[in-house]
Amino acid sequence: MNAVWSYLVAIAVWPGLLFAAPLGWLELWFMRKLVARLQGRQGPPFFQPFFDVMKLLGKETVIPRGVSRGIFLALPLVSVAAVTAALAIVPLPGNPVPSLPGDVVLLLYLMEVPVLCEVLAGYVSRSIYGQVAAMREAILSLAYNLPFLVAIIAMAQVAGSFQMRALQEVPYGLVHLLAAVTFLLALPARMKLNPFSIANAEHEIIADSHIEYSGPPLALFKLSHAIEVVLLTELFAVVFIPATPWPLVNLVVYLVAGILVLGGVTLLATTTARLRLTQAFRFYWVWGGLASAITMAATLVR
Amino acid sequence: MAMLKTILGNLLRPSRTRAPADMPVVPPTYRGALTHDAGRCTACGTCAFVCAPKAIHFTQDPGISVSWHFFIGQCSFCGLCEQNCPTRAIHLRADVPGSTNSAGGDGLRLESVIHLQPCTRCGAAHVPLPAATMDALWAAGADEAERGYCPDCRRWAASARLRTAFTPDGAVAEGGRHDR
Amino acid sequence: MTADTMTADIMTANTAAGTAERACPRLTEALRAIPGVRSVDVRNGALWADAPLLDVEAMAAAMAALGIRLGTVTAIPHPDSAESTVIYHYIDEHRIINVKTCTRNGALASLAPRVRAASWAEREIRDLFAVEFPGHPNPVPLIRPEGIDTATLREAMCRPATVARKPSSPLASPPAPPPARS
Amino acid sequence: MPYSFPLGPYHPALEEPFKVKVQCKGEVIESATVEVGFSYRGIELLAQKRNWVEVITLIERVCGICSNTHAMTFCLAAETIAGIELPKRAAHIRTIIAELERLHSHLLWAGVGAEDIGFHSLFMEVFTLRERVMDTLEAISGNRVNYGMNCIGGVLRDIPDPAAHLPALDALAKGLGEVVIPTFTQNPTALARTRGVGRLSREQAVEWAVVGPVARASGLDIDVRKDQPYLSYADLGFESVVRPEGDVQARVVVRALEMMESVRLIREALLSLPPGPLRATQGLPEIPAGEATIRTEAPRGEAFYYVASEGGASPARVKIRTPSFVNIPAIEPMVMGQPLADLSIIQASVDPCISCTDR
Repeated sequence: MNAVWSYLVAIAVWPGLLFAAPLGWLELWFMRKLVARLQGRQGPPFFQPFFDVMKLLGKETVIPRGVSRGIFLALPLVSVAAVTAALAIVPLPGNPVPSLPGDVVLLLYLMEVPVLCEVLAGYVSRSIYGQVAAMREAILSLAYNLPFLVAIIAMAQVAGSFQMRALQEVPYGLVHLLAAVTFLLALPARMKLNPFSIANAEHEIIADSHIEYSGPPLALFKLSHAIEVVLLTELFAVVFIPATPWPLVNLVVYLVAGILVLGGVTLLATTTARLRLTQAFRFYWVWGGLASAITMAATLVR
Repeated sequence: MAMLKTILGNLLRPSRTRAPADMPVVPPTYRGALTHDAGRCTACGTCAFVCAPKAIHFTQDPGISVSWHFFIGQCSFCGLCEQNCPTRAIHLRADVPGSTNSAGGDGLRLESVIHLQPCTRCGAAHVPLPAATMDALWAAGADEAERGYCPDCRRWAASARLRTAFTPDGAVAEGGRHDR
Repeated sequence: MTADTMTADIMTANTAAGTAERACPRLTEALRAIPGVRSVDVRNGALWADAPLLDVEAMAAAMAALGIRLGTVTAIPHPDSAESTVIYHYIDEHRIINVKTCTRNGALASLAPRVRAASWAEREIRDLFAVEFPGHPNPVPLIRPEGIDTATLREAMCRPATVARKPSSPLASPPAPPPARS
Repeated sequence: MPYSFPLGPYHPALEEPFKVKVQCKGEVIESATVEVGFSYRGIELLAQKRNWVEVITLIERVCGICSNTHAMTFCLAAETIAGIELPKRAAHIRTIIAELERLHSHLLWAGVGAEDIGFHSLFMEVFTLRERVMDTLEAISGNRVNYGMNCIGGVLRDIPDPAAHLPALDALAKGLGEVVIPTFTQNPTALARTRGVGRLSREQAVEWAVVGPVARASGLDIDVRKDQPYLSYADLGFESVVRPEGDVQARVVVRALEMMESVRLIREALLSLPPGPLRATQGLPEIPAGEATIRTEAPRGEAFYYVASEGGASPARVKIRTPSFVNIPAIEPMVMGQPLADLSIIQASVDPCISCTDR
């Protein structure tokens, strides 16, 4: 198979769009169902996230007056494209894309694109609520990216290479554990869950930065979020869970690990209130910073 | 930690969500839709008087019948009609759901016809007393002819009896025919 | 409230003045000292001061000195003129003190610059009954939209109510459409 | 760059239409204006055009949450004018309904407050408890809201089996003591959002003349149930809850402890329900000429009624001053200098009732 085909397959089929979208919906459903059950509710039916997106696809697209049509419509597309491309880099079992030197850097960059798209979506919307949400999103990303990036970079430091395969092959040690904790610290804010659901605090700013989005563009943002959930959980699994020599077993282990991580952050989300932006920022710079420092120190003393 | 304990407990308990099928237990005091018993109604107008949103009104076919009307869309289910009805003709029934109106003005509309009877003495159309009440009132010895009297004639008959009791020599003045 | 009932009130006030003295002498004394107060009496568990020509600012100062908070302000429009009866309801936590006065040329000095609690009450009265409160620091409409005339309720409230006193049987009168509410 | 941020009139944090318009610099609120009147209904006018029986039904609809307080206060005013003495059993039943309503209102508030700090799970627990209160009210009165219990001279419905409602009270006390109060007072994230937020000092509370839980959370010990006892409060013995801090946390605690006190009051009232008639008068009420001012402690604070009668078929004037009408303006000093994120919980912490304010 030539390189172009393998990239196309990776982006469109596995681990890209065709599998990631249903998987993301499954994971979102799992989270919603778990939240509901923890709160003593019934919860949504299995196909609810799918229904949500399908319903949005059938709705009218309203573009606010005075907003550039091109940017407004391009943002959700760019967001979906970036997360899908990022997922295609993750060396899940069976991923046809060869590992390239430095793909970790590309991955980290691509993972920032959806955040950037959300910030821009809020800013261009001309809605005060969207703009406040965008501001919050931007500031929060400064906070949670400290532990998030440090967790990955520490692993790269240990591996001595910015290549995903090398990260996977690092012999197991203390750094894995510390970096995993640091990564998990950043995860709730990355996924916009309580107590860090600050940029999408509906009781403060009505909605998230997509407040002016409707119809298919909003559906694309929702899809992007679903794929991002898959990306984050699978990235965690691939980097921090030890691999076995059997790819199929690996796949099952990774998926189970992803679900477990989601269960954990959901449990946290249901037992907490939403923090203020300054409190979240302080949390990430103090505790996230501390975790980062310890992780980095561990890579050095090893 | 109280929250963690609670939510983990919730996980083990059945869900609290109620589906339309599992209706909550309706207490016997529940104020559902109105029912009206035309056989007990005396068309006194108290229910319409106490009804703040004016969900109850009367129409009449002069000399033949009086109709009691109710529209659930205006009802506020305060229950004052039931509370104030002197003959207990109105009930808010627990087994009849209350919320069946729509903005379009449809929904439960009740009409209950109270047939009038001409008075056997003066001929005025009136609401006859419920049969059970009549049996209780004219149980023994009373003048059977009074059964068909209108309220005014009943009052006249009663006062005539009273007068007879005071002046037993029988000089009952004729007349007393009230104008109606 | 008609002029007749107001005179009747004043007459009861004169006869019941002694009860107020007995109930709370200090407060009654302080109320009597406010310029414009004609009489103070106790009725229905509250102190009532009658002061058609009340000096509103002096009352506010006296009440502030006593540490009594303003509960609210009631206005009752007069049907036959542009004046309104205005009642200041003060609350000293154990009883209500009502000071009844009357507008002069449809206006009364505003309490709002001294008493924060009067601000909204006065704005509402201005919206509903067109009582002006000159000196109000923020005389913007409170409950009516900008651009709608003042005195939203004045006319309707002055119109006498057509309310039946007793239930009437539909048989008692010829069929008529139900009376329209004003 | 300063910008203005409107919270309302239609906003997920507000259940009712009112608007807090704030000027912000960064995330900090520099000035605020509160606007009400989006759904003014003119109930004071309508009350003059209804007969004395209908007016109670009308007044009960001043508020959806504290409906009983309004109907009851109006009836107390009419009874004062007519010189009717309330039978003991009726006073007890009114007290029970008033305190159940307080529980219902405070629980509703606690749920909304939990939502406003983004604590959805707590909201669910609180509203489950509230459902028990609603069920109890429905079992007694037949309605979940607008109970229609009051008439001039007494109550319309009896509580034939007081002991039947005690299990619900036990469940409520358990839920409050084991979940709601510990979560609000111990959960670190809930504390982070409420402690020191939206402070209203004692001096400010006096200046803005706030009432009810807002005043009591700012150290003002005012409660009509204690200061001027009505109904059965003097018999049952009532302890007011006062906190000096004046922040959202204090308002939460005041309401939470008040709920415990309400549970106690209801339990004692149910257990000591005196025998006797439900109404002092029979038939339709006749109110002579006169005027009365009455205040009662509604869930949100002191409700004030001025009722005048000219001996006619309808009241001559009904003035309604609801607690929210004096508490809502105090949102302005509370939000000044606070972060924008706290705006919704601060405005919620006074428990604004727009239905009451726009009566």
